[in-house]
Amino acid sequence: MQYRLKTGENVISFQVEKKGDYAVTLSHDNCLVDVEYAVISGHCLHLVINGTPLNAYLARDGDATTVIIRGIPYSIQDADIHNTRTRGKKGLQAIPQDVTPPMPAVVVRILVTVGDNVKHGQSVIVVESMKMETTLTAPSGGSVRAVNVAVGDKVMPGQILVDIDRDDGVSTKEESQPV
Amino acid sequence: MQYRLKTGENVISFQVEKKGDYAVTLSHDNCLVDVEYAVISGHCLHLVINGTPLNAYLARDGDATTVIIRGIPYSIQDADIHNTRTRGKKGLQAIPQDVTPPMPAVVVRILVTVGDNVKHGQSVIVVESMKMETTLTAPSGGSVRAVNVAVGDKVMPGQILVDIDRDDGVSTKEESQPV
Amino acid sequence: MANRGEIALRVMSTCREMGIATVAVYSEADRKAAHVLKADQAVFLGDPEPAESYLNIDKVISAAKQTGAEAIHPGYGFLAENPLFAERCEQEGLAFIGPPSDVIRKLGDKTVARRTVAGSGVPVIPGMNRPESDPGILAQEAANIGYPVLIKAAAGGGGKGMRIVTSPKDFDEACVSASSEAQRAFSDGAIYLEKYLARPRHVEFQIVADIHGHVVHLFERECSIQRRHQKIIEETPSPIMTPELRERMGSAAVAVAKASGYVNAGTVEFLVDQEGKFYFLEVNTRLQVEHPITEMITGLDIVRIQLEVASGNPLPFTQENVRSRGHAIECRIYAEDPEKGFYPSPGKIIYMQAPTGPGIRNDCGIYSGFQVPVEYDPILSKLIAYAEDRDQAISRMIQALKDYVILGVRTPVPFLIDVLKSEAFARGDTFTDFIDTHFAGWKPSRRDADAACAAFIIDEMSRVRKAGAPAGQVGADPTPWQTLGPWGR
Amino acid sequence: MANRGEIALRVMSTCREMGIATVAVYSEADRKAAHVLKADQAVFLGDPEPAESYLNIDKVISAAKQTGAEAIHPGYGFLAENPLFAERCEQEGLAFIGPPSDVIRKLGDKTVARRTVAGSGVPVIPGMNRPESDPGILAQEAANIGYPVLIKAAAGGGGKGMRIVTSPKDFDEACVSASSEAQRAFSDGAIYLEKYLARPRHVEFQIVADIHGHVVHLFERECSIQRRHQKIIEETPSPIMTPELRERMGSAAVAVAKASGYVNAGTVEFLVDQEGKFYFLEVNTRLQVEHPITEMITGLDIVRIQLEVASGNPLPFTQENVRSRGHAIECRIYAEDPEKGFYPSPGKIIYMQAPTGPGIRNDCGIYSGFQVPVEYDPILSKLIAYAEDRDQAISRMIQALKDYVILGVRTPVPFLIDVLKSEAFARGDTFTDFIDTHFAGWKPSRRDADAACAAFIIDEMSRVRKAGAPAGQVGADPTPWQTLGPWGR
Repeated sequence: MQYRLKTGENVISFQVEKKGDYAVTLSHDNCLVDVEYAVISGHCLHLVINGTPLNAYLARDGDATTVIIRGIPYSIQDADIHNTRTRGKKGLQAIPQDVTPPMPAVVVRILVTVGDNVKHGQSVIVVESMKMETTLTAPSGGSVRAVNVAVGDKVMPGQILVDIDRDDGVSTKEESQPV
Repeated sequence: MQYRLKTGENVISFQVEKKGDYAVTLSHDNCLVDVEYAVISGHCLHLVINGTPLNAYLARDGDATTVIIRGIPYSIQDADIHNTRTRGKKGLQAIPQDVTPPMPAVVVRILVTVGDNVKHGQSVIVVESMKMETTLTAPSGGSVRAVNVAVGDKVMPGQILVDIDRDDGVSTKEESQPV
Repeated sequence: MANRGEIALRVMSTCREMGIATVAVYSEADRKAAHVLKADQAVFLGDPEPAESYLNIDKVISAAKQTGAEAIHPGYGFLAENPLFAERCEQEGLAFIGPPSDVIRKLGDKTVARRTVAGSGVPVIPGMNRPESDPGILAQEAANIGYPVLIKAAAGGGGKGMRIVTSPKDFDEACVSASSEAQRAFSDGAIYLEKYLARPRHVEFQIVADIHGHVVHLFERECSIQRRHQKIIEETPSPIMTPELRERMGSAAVAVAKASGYVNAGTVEFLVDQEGKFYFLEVNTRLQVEHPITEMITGLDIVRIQLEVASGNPLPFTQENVRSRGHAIECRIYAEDPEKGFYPSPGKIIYMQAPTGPGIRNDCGIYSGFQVPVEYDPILSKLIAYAEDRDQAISRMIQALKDYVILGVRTPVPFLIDVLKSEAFARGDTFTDFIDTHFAGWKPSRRDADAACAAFIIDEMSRVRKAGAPAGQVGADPTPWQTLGPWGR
Repeated sequence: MANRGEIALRVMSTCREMGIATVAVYSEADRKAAHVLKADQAVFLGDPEPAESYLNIDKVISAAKQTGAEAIHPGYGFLAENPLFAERCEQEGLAFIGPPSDVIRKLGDKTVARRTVAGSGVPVIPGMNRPESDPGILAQEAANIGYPVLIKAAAGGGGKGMRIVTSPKDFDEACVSASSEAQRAFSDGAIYLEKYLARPRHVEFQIVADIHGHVVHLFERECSIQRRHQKIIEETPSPIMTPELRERMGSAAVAVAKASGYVNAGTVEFLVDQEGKFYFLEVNTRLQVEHPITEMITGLDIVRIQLEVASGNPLPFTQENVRSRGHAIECRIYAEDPEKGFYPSPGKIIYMQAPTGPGIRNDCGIYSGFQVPVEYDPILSKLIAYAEDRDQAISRMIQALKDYVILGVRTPVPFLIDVLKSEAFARGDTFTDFIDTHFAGWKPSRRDADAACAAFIIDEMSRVRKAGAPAGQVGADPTPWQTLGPWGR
C-alpha cells in the first residue's frame, strides 16, 4: 500500500507493508520504520516505533487528522484525497486573498458598505472570537461589491465576508488556487 | 409507548408519552413523572425529573443496563425482552442449583472426580477471582457425572463446572427455571 | 453562581461540601455545559451573547429570585467587578460574595485606587492620580514623568486602552487612540499617565478580609509570564521573593486593603522593577483565576473563606498562623493556537484526557464532546502542580502537560512545555516581556513526524479493515448494535 | 517497575519527574494496561498467571538485565516483600528500592519480628514469640494467654491462616485448619498465638530511614475500616490521636525501625485497644497502598524519598522539620460488589469519569475500555481527598465519590458514600469491626429508581430513533463514517 501524506508544508510518500496482525513497516526516502501497535481506543494508539514505545492520540476533523504525540500536535492530511477535495470544493482552506476570519468568530463591526472604494490593507470588518477582536483588512485595493454578513453573524474560516472587485479587474471572490 | 422494566425484584410498567424533542412523561401506577433531557454523550444523560436535575450514566452490558445516579447503580432490564431471551437461552442467569461461579474466575482446585458420591454442601471445586478464593459446593447429594473444566480454566457465571446426578434422579444439569 | 466554565464548577465544589445548594445560570450556547450538569438547579438566561445572558444583571437577579437563592458568587470576569451588579445584589437582599459595591467602585477606577493607596504610604508607580482629557496638560505631565510613559484607561484593565509611548512626537496620536479604545471597551474614554517600567515582574498578594476589620495576606503569586497582557503561567512563591521583601510587600498589601475598607478575598497587584523596588499596580476585587496555587501552598480553601466571611464570620486564622509550604505552578489551558499568535480556537472537544496523580490538580470546565462556544473567554481548564520545591514543581508540571490530551481545539500545551523546559524559566528570569524575549515566533520541534504519519496510516487501515462491519465507531468499543443484535420490539 | 496497576503508574510518575527512564513489565492480560502505556520501555513476561509473570523472579530479573535497568521498584504485593527477590537483586547488582533482604526476611516472619521488637522495649501483643506445632504446647500457651486467642500464621498476613478462638473446645480443630490454610497460602504451616484484642483500632506509622542511620516517622494513618481484613478507607491524622500519644507511638515506630536495621520506606503497624494502649502488630517492608494520605498532609513525595535513599543520599529532613497539615482520607476503589459480600467483579471498564478539583487526588490504574483482568488484585484506583480538617475532608470525599463514575464493573463507591455519611464514622468510632457492626448486609437506598427507568427508556428511544442512520454508537458523537462519507481509496 502507498500513502502520500501532507504534514505541514511537506508531502511524504510512504510505502506500507503489513508484518503481522499488529505490525507494519513504513518506508519513505531511505528510511525504514518498524511499527508495532495496539488499538487502545478510537482515539488512542500505542505504537512501538523502531523499538521505542509512544502513545498517539488522534482525531479526524474535517479534512485533516490531528495526531498528538508527547504533547505536540501534528496535522496530517492524505495528499491525494485532499487534492481531490479542495479542487472541487472552494473555501475549506483560508486563502489569504480573501476577507475571511482566521478562526470561528462573530461579526462585531462592519466598516464598509457596497460601492465603497478601499485601499489595500484598509480595515473592512471586525470579528470577535472568545473575547478577542480581530480586524480583517482589504487584501487589495478595489471597490466593495458585496457584504455577505451582518453584525452578530457567526462566521467560519474560509467564508468570504466581503467581496472586493480589485482595481486590476479580478474579483477576490473568483481568485482561487489549488493547494 | 409502553415499557415493562425489571429493577431488582420489581417489574414496573411505564406508559411513555413524548412531550417534545427532549421531553417525555412517564406514568406508572398513579405516578406521573415529567422528564426533560439532554444527551451529553453515549454514556451520559442529563435529566430534569419533575424539575430536579440529575445526571444518569448508562452502560448496556449483555441483557441488563446499569444506570448510575448519584453514585448508586441501578440494574434495569426490559422485562419482555428479558423473558424471551432467558426462556430460549439457558445459563445466562446463575441458577443456585448449579455448580457455577458467582463471578468470572479461574479454576484453582478440583476436589472431586467422576463417579464420586457427594453430599449436599460438600466442597467440589475452588475458583479464584482477583486473588480471592471461593469454594463451590454440591447443591444436593448425588454422584458426579462430569467435571467440565480443568485447573487453570477461565470460567464465567452461569457456566456449569460440575454435573451431579442427584440422589432423587434429577440431574442438576437438566434442572432449569424460568426467571 | 453567576458564571460559567471552570470557575463555576470550582465554586460549586466548595458549596456542595458546605451543604449549600447551587443554582447555575446558562445561555443557549451552554445548554450542555459542565456547570449546568453540576448544579442543583439551573436557570436559562437567553441568547449566547454575554449581554443577553451572563452580563445581563436583570436576568441574573431574576434567576436568583425565582430559585430562592440567598447569595450570588460572581466568579471572575462577567459581572464580578461590576459595582452596579454588587449594588443591585445589596438592594435586592442577596449576599454578594465579594467586597461591598462602593469598594469595587473605588478600586475599579484606577486613578481613585492610586489616590487611595498613595494615602496609605504604599509606593505607587510615578504618574497621575486623576484622569485628564486636555492634550496640553497630558503632554506636560508626560514630560514631567519622563519618557517612556504608559497611557492607561482609568476605567479598566486587560490591556485595553493601554499605549507605551517612547517619544513626545507619538504622544498626541497615542492619547487619541487609547482614549477611543477605552471608550469602546469600557464606555469611558478617561485616560491617565504612568511611568513606564521596563521589564518589570508582576507580583501579586492574595488578601482576605472579614467584616470585623481583620485582614490577612496569603503570600504572593508571580504572574509575569503573559501573552497579550494575559497571564498564562503563575507560580508561588515568586522566584525573587526573600522573607524580608515578602514581609514588606505583604504589609503593603494589607495596608491597601485596610485603606480601601476591603472585605472578602481580593488581590493586590504590584510591579517589581529590576532593582527589586515594588509599586502598587491595582486591586482585583474578586476571586482570581490563579487562586489555586495559593490554596496548594497554604492548604486553605479560598472559596470557603469567601463564603464564611460573606456570612459574617471572622477569619479563622491570623497572619501568624498561616503558613506556606512547597511550591505551586498553574498553567492556563486556553482554546488557542500558540503557533498562530495565540489566536482563539473554539470548537468541539473531540477527546480529552487529563493528567492525574500526586501533586496534580485540574480545575476543568470541559469534557469530551463539549462544544466550546465562540462567545466567551477561551479558558478551558487550569492545571496546577504542587511539589516540595520549584524544580520539582516544574518537572511535575512538564510531565503533567505531556499527559494532557485535548483533541478538537488547539491549546498552548506544547508551548507551555517548552516554556517550562527553558533555562530562562528555570533561572526564574520571569519578567513580563518573557514571551517576547524568549519565545517570539515559537514553533514546537516536531521530531515525531514519522510516528504521527504511522498513527494516521494505522488508524486509516483499522477503519478500512472494519468498514465491512455493520456499524460502530471503528477502532472504538463495539456498540450495542454490534453486540446485541436487533431488539424484539 | 516490577508491578502493574495504579502503583506502577504512581512510581513511574516520580521517576519521570526525576529524569529516570522507566521499564514496565507486563503479562498477556496486560498488553493494553495503563502502566504499559506510560513506561519508556515495556518487556513482555508471559502468561497471565502471576507465577508466569509478575511473581516470576527469573523473568523480572531478566527484563531488568535486558533493558539495562539499574534499579527495581517492587510496588506492593507480588514480589515486594519477598526476601528471595530482594536478595536476587542484590546478587545481580540491581538496586532494590526497599530494605535489605535480611531485614525483609527478619520482619516477614511474624514471630522473629515480635522477638526483635520486644527486645527494643516497644509493647507487643501478649502471646508467643516462636511458632509451635505441638498441639499440647499450643493448648497450654492458649490457656496462659487466656481466651479469646488469635491463631496466626508466622509467615504471612492478609488474614490467611488466621482464626479467632473463644473457647478451648474449638482450639485444636482451629489450629489444624489455620495451619493447613497457612501451608497452602505461604508454603509454610507454622502458626503461633496472640491475645485477641476486641474492637481494636489499626493505627500505623510511616517511617523512612537512610543508610546513614537516620530514621524519621511521617506520622500515623488510621486504617481500621476493613472488610475481609483488607483496608478500604484510611485517614490521617487518626481521630484518636493526641500529640502525646503520637509522640510515644512515633518514637516506638522509630525504635522498631532502628532495632531491625531498617532502610528505605516502611510502615510499623500497631493495634490500639479500647483503653488507648498500643501494641506492635507488624512491619510492612514496602511502599504502602495508603501512602498518598501521608504525602497529602506532609507535602512530601515518599517515592522520591525511596529513590534518594536507595541511591545512598541522606534523608533531606529531620524529625523536627517534618510537619503535618490538614486531614487526608483515602478510599480504595476495588472491582467488587459491596452488595454481594464484596465479591470480586472483574470485567471491562465500559466508561469512567473520575472526580477532579481542589483537594482531590486520584491514583488510577484503569481507563475507559480497559479489560480488568481476573488474575490480579481488584484495586482499580485510590481516591484521596485533602482538606483543612476532618469534617471538610469527609465532605469533600463524599462529593468526589458521587462524581466517580465507573461502568462495566461494580465498585464499592455507593458503600463508601454511606460509610462516610454515617454518624459512627463522623464520630471517629472507627474500630476494625466497623463494617460488621454498622454495615452488615448493607444495601444502598435506591431512591432514584424512577429516574433510572427514565434514563433507560430515553436511552433506548434515542437508539431506536437513530437506528435508521447508517452507523455509529447511537447517542454518541457522530463517527467518521457518518461525517466523512466513503473514502476515495
